[in-house]
Amino acid sequence: MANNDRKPVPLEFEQPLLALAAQIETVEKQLADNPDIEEDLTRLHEQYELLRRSLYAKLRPIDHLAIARHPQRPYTRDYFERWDPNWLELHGDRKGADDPAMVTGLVQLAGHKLVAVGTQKGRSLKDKQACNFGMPQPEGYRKALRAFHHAQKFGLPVVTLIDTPGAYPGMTAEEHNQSEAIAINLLELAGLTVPVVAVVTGEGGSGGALAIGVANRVLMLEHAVYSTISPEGCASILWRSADKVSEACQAMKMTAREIFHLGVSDEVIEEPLGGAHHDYALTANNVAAAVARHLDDLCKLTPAQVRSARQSKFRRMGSMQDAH
Amino acid sequence: MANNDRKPVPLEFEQPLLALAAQIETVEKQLADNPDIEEDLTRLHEQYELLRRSLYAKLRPIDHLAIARHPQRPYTRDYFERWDPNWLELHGDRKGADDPAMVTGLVQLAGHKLVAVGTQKGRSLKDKQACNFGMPQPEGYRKALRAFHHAQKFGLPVVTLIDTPGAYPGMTAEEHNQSEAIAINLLELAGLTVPVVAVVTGEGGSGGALAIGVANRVLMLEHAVYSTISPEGCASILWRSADKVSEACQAMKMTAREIFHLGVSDEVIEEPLGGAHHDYALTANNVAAAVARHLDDLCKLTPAQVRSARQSKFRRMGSMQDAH
Amino acid sequence: MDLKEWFASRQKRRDNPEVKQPLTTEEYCALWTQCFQCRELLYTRDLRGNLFVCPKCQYHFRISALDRIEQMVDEESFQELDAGLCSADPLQFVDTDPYPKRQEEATRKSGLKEAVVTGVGKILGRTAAIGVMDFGHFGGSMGSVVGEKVARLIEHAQKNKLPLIIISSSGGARMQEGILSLMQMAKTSSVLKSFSDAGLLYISVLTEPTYGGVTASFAMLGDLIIAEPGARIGFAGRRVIEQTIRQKLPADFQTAEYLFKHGQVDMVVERVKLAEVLAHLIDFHSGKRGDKVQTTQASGVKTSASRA
Amino acid sequence: MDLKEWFASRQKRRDNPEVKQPLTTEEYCALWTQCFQCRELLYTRDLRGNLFVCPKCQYHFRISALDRIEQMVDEESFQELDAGLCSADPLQFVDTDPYPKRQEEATRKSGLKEAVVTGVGKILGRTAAIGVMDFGHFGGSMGSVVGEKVARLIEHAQKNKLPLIIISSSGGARMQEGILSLMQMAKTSSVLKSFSDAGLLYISVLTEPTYGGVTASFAMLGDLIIAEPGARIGFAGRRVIEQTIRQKLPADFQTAEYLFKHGQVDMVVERVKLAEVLAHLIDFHSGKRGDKVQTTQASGVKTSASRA
Ligand SMILES: [Zn+2]
Ligand SMILES: [Zn+2]
Repeated sequence: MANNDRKPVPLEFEQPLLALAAQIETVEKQLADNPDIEEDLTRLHEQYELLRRSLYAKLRPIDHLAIARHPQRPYTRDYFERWDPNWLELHGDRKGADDPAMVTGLVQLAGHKLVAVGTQKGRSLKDKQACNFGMPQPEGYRKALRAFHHAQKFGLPVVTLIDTPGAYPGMTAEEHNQSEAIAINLLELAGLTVPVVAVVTGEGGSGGALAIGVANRVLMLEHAVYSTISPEGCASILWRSADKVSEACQAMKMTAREIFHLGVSDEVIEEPLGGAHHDYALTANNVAAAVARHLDDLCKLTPAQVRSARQSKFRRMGSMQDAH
Repeated sequence: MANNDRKPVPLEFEQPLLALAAQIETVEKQLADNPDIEEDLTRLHEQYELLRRSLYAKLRPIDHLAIARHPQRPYTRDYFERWDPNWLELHGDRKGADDPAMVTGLVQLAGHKLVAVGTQKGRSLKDKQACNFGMPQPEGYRKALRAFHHAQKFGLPVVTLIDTPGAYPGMTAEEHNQSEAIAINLLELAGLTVPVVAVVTGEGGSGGALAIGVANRVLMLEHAVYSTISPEGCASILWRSADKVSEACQAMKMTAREIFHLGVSDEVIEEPLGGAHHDYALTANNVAAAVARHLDDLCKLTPAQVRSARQSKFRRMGSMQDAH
Repeated sequence: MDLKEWFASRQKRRDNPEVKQPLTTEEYCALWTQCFQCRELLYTRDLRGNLFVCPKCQYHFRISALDRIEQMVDEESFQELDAGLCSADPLQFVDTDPYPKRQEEATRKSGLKEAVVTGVGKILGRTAAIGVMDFGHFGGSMGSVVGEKVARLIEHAQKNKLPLIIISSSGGARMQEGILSLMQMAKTSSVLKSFSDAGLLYISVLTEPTYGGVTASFAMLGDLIIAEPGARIGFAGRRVIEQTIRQKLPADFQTAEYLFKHGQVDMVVERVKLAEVLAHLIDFHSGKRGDKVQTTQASGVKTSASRA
Repeated sequence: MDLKEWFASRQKRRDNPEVKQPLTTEEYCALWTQCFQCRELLYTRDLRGNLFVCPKCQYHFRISALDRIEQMVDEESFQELDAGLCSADPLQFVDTDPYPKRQEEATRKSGLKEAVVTGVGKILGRTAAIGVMDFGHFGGSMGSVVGEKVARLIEHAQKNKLPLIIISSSGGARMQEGILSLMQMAKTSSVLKSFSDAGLLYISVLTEPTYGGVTASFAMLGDLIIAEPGARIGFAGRRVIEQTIRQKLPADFQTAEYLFKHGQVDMVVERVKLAEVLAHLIDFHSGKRGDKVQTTQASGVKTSASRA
């Protein structure tokens, strides 16, 4: 079970906090010799807490992106393992491949038996490479589809965890019809009569994310992002400049709060202060609680209602005007 | 459109006939000089017809096999083209491959609109290699499956033509799960509620043939064969000798008449004298007429009846005793 | 200018050709078109007469939605749906320009309100619900309006039990509508699920170029998929892939023919045969279960249309 | 000798071990088994106690159907079905020997009437319909009786709403029954279609070796597929493939681990954990839609059983 015993690696925007922490450390060392600076220390601690809170209260979109992409961020397997130490992973698309970038399994969560599906980024360099840094191949989406059909057959709810820069843009991926793999999942997810809850836990990148995201409820972790294209891609196309990533992040409205206000997500799940990587257990619990709550809700509906609710939800999405 | 304008290439067991034909030719050359031998010639011609008929009336199983494998035997495309010059071929499994050893398309036959599926051996050396000599890859079976599902969705009957030594025994074929590709087709064919008629037109080899052969009606051309394993494979396993192919053919009861008597096929379709390769048009017509007759029959059933009839048919197959 | 006016004014222009005056450079350029593929200079009127297919090398030029409708749909049979729908600016998106300004530009260039034209029309006499995308409008990108018009077209087809034909051409999602543009993939696919469950026919036609969110949703969900010769079709763009895998891709990568070889499309059909093939397919899939046709030679179309 | 007697006599033999007399060569050989993989000489009784898994290299030996049942099914819970079914000789097949003679030989070697034992039993308390194939009987080949017993087992499971577990081990179709053996693939798959449509659970377990018509029918149709470590599984045999493609295959080709890598099986589970995993899966798929379980730690089984 991957853990976050290691100290969280700080991000760039956290530098002021680090500087203050270093100062505190220096002062603490002098405390034994100068008991009178204890008051200063207390003040420094207060300042630290204040700065910390204000820092995370007014994060720029690009700061959220940095947290969402933090190399220590909990990944799909970290959640499944914490939710159900006895979860059983199901492997393969039955047609020649088992894409490690897509994890599927049987997981119990707060009494719900579910088919769990999620993208996986890989922790070690070797893992990362095997997982294509969380970018599934068509075979991965077809493995997910097998899981969806399994869920449908046995009346099990589906929970998906989304953390992917997008579908893998590779040569064989195109040859094996990445487009069809994604499109079929959109179609089939729309048709399921079992409840589907999706959680964007990190990056929700493009069609590669949506392919496991057509859910009755779409939840997002506080620092997660969700976008049509990567901010880098957006900047290079619209601004024709790789320097404009921050502007692109801002313009695309990709943070959890913004996505919620656009009506595309249903709930923002709080993260530990500083981000999910500061406390895996707490994060896993927060997500579990939110998911369970939505599942409890959805389990009250009939199968037909579950499907039509999901279809109506996405049918309504968009913003337009009628000149007539 | 492939044709059989070329003279039929004779098979080994046809040698006596050839010898007689040569003799007739010699006599004919002398006819101008010796008008009195006309009577001899007439007798020779009668003898020839007699020999011809008796030869084809008492073919050994291995002779049927030779005709079924005749390099000029009509293949799947030859039938589709003759049945419906405007037939439209559908291509691909949508997942990365288009196996030329499996042909699928929309064909009209005697007023029936159908989804037609068949294995294809390839005529030229290049074609043969592309088609793996009629041995489909898993991708070919999945392409057929797409066609079956298409038929099911649109309520179109399925007609399959079988002429394959078997599924391709290759490395990637195994890696891409040849077993699953065949097994799923057996399962899904069993579930269709549209009529399915299968015709073994040449070799019906093993699971690779059956994968498109779970039909309401199974027809066989007069010289076609159908077996669990190739006679060569059977000889080498059971007799441990490649010389015993004829014995294996005999023992396995693989000819059209024998398969019919075992209750596995429903009709033997007559071929032109000497075999289908002597007359493509007549053969295509004979097959069309038989298929249309069975389709007319099956179209009178309800969808549920069509399925349960097919399932019962195969449920009954087998031969056993109960010691209790 | 609505669709009717557009067709009328074009007809007028054609009936009164004025080529007697010496040409300005601009006029000269409009008169001649260079083939992207074989570099031949082609007389534009001939090119149009040849359905915008190069007579020398068979290169299939991109064409506008209205040209496509004119080519493919029986004259005067096309009834547009939802012509008034146009984009809002939900994100108040500004890059180097504000989104509304870009929309105006797009409309000025294409003469269209949005990147898809939808409606009901006849193809060689067969009624169908038809959607045609226009790459010339905002790169054929899919935002809320494209998604909505496609969804409404599908619903209209389902309600009226019509076969559905969508001619796609798109660079992908409309970035300026952020996540809402992504959701159009889910919206259109979800509506297609109901359509498909109703047992109705959907033929998807992929034309130069079809990419991203459009390919990865309704464009790849046809019961039957047809591509135009030479059309480039894919999920990710060629450059992105080359940067990712750090190797050169084959020259014909992502062409219709390449997709055909890889089992992704049922047929590659030349533009000149498209209407015929569509009519044949509509006929084949119409009628009730077990229906028999009267002759075995219904709507004639040669098999050469499907490249074996 | 029926199943009950067999278990009883084995128990008796075990309770009264007589090893005081000097051993004959035959007895000596029966006492020791050499591991096929690591060549270690193993004391047979220890090997049996270790479920016929080599304690040194974890090689999973082939085991008989009855040994498997004894290992995996709760004691005395197994009720055999269709024990009396045995083969006929529909083709009057003779190769170097007549088919009936070969059948007698097979029965003499395996102590079984046919290559599959079917019945209902409990696995760690969970009732299931269970079929176990025996490679030791006629190479585990599928003829009419194997097909019929499997079909009846599936029908029994469906009628009684039981989960279905089939442990496969087979060289393929029974050639001596000609085309009728091939038809067993269609028969079993057809019955499985109804079973699956009824929403019931089928777990297929693939063991050393599983080939041909068995793999290409019910064995590959599990909702979940488990393979035993090292088991060789495929459609065509290794030698046939090597002859066809004229190249050497990788050493681990067609092993459980190779199939796992190629996405064909859900998990590779060691024999010692098999019952536990099966029980967990049965629990997970039982109960009605939307049912909640009381604790989150139902039947404990570690994830290490699934090799990531
Ligand atoms: Zn040209
Ligand atoms: Zn060993």
